[in-house]
Amino acid sequence: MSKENPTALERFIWGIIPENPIFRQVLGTCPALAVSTDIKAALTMTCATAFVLICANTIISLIRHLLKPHLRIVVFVLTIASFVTIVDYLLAAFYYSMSLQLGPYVPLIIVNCIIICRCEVCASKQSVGVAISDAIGQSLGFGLALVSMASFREILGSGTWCGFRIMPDSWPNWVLMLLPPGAFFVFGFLIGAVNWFTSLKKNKSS
Amino acid sequence: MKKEHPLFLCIKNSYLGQSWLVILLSIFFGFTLSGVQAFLQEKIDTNKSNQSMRIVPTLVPGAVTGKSVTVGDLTVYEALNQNNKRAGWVIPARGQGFADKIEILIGLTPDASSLSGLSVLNQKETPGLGSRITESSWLSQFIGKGTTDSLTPTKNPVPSKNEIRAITGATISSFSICQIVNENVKKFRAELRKQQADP
Amino acid sequence: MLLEISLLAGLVMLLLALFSGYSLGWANKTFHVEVDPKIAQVNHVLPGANCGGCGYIGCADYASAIVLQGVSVTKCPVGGESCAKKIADIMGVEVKQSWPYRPVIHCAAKYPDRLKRIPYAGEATCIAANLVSGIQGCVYGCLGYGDCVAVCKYDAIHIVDGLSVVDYEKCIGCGACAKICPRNIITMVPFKMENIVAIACSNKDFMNDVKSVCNVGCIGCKACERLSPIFKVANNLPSIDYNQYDPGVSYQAVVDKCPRETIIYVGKPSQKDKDAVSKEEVPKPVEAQFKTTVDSTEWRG
Amino acid sequence: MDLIGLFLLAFNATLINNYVLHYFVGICAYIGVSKRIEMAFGMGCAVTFVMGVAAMLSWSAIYFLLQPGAPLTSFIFKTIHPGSDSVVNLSVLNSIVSIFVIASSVQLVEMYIRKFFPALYKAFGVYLPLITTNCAILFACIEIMKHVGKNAVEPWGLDKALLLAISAGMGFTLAIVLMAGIREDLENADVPAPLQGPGITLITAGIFAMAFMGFTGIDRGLAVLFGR
Repeated sequence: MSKENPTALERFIWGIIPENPIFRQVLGTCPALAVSTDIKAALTMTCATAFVLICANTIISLIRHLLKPHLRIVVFVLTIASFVTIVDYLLAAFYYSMSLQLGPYVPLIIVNCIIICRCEVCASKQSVGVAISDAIGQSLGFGLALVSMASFREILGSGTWCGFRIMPDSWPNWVLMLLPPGAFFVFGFLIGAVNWFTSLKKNKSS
Repeated sequence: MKKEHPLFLCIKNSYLGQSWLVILLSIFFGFTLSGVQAFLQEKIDTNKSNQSMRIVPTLVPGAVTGKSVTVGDLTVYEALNQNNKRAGWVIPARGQGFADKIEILIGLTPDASSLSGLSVLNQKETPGLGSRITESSWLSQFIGKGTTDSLTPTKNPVPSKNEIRAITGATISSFSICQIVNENVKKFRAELRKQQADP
Repeated sequence: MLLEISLLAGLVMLLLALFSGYSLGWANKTFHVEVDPKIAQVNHVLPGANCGGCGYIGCADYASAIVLQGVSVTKCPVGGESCAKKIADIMGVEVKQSWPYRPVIHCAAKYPDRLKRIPYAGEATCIAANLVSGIQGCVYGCLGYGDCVAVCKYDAIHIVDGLSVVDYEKCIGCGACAKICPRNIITMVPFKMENIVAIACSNKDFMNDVKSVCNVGCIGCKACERLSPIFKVANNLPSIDYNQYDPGVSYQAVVDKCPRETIIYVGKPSQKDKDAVSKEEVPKPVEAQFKTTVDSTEWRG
Repeated sequence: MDLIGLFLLAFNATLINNYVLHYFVGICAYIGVSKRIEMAFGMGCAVTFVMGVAAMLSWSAIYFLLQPGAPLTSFIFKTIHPGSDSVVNLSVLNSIVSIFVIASSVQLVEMYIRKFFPALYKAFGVYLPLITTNCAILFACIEIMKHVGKNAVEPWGLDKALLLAISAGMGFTLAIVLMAGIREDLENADVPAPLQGPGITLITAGIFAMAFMGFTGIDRGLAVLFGR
């Protein structure tokens, strides 16, 4: 980051737009592409990731003094995996239809690069308060990116937004958007748009 | 540093000593997870089973509840009406669709002579094309079809007695649905006949 | 029942942790590769920007080069003086006098000087034009499509009449232009003085072959080699050994002797040059004529 | 050991349901590493190798320890609690055990390569820890998790699990090498500034995904061809 160690509030703000984990750092793209076919799935995935990210960050920053350098990754992976299994069981128990739809992508949160990255960069070095605010900021950024992608794909693909019919009935559903190629295209153009927007702002400010 | 007991020393800087945090954490998480499992497992199982139990009564006219029963070596659901008499059968079936496996429930009349309903549990066909097999308008064609001879999908809009109008652009999906229905109905009728022959 | 299950789960996890902890510890011992601790220290001191200005892939690469191969500690342009000093303390070696590294363009031919040019309507980048053979007579010289201008973050290099020219006021010596040039005619050179002598050509042919393709190219006559020891001619092209470059000696004699004037002074313009040019009026800024492939006269469509 | 079934499974995992282009797993490495073909191929082989090792270890861990009524755990349970006939179900630990196995096998592979193949390690050493967070490996383990155990839909033996892992790895390598070839030529192309880097890679990957979608349905044809 540009400064040495930013305060909690800065980390929170940076997590959302300037250092948005998906569009700016291009991390955690696997679930973003897979789950963004409709808004409900995107929101559930965001809440699941947020829950795991916040709990894992708190636990890691609590025990950060006991960490040994070469076993650091194994400890991160252990805490994240257990929280993900808890989320998986909670989802299967209380929201079974969504758990079926998300299928294998809920356990995939374990290898979501955002969480391990935040644990390593922020949680294992900062105090609990900073870690939590950073986690919330990052998960909001993750959610923002996921919802924006999902709304593109759902409106174009099935003409509805979160279930409500947006497009007129004459709209021929653009099925490609629901298929894998659509995910790649939407994600690629969104990254292009974000880069263009930030470079625009930089030129104006410099 | 006080002189430590040699055994403790040799453990401490041996391989396991360095990873005491990992061991402690894994045991702690093992406990929490088994607690979570014990707490939530039966809720998940009920979710799984009543997902199909909810659909069973809808497939057979006049049925109210469903009961899982075994006929020969097939576990099927027996649909019962208000006064607990058999109103029909519902057979779970799986088969290879266009992209991946398709799971369906087939509703049959009590003597398994004709179909009384069909519903798709889960499928991963191409969204927008293959996935239209879940639409009730297409599935309602199966109701009333005889089970003696096998069903075949056709292109022409007016299907004959044992023909089903295939979905345009998803011929393989419609063909696989018909194939699954034919195979499983034939298997179930054989089992039923065997069971009725020697009750 | 719950107690047994959780006991069993804990046992399984314990078993797994013991097994993997043991195997990792054992592997750590047997597969141990002794890494020089100094590398980590040097890497810590380096700025960590991984800009590649030192000519290595990243700071870690440069650090291991310093420790293992004893490369000079002053190559980091970004770290500069302070970083070189710190590395020297770690390595226990005294710091040699370090000079700023700046790029030198080994070509002096503008569009009129280049012969046998063909109208090239392809991709307007050097890297693409370099793939087209015979785009201009000289296969070594500058193509003039400005890849170096595009890559320079400090706006310190420009294309003037087809030839890239370095603005030494703004240049910090990051080496990006040297890396991007597809014909590798830009090299990073230590500047021991404000402006030093440099060879403004990279043509390796001899006499008439050079004259047939360029008006200002070096013909390989070895006059400079006879006059001063720092010039060495290899396959018809002289190169300067800048470590032996002696700031005290004036190489004006060599510059005058060179028949093709390819040995020129490069560096920050001295006050004398600025006065000489100050009277000229500045040429009006040229708006970009959009280089369309189709001009109005012969419409091929 | 019906070879046709194995071949169809391998064909399916490599081309039809390609892990990168159909299931979107492993995109982080896909964008990051595919700059040069040798680097991409090296990364692909490393991922395939680690996937094979991880698949074998996680299959045996799940089969012997974690599936409901697993032989080893029920044996221990019987010794502690003789006479009780309840089924021991530890499948909650599936994910943890799989990721634990992956992390330690990547660590072992990294140490092994650093010791015996220093050149290879120097070439893509920085990407080996990245493999731990590569979703493709855990996705393969989840796929195997679904097919292990008695009450699984169609239980897989160790041979099918290993074959799936290897063919998924080959599919990953195929996709990443193809992309590396394209990206090397992209340097000469005039890509608009904001799309440089990940943007253009994703759009090219989208076109690849469309091309790979052409493979769907082939395994049905092959099955009919082989008289399945």
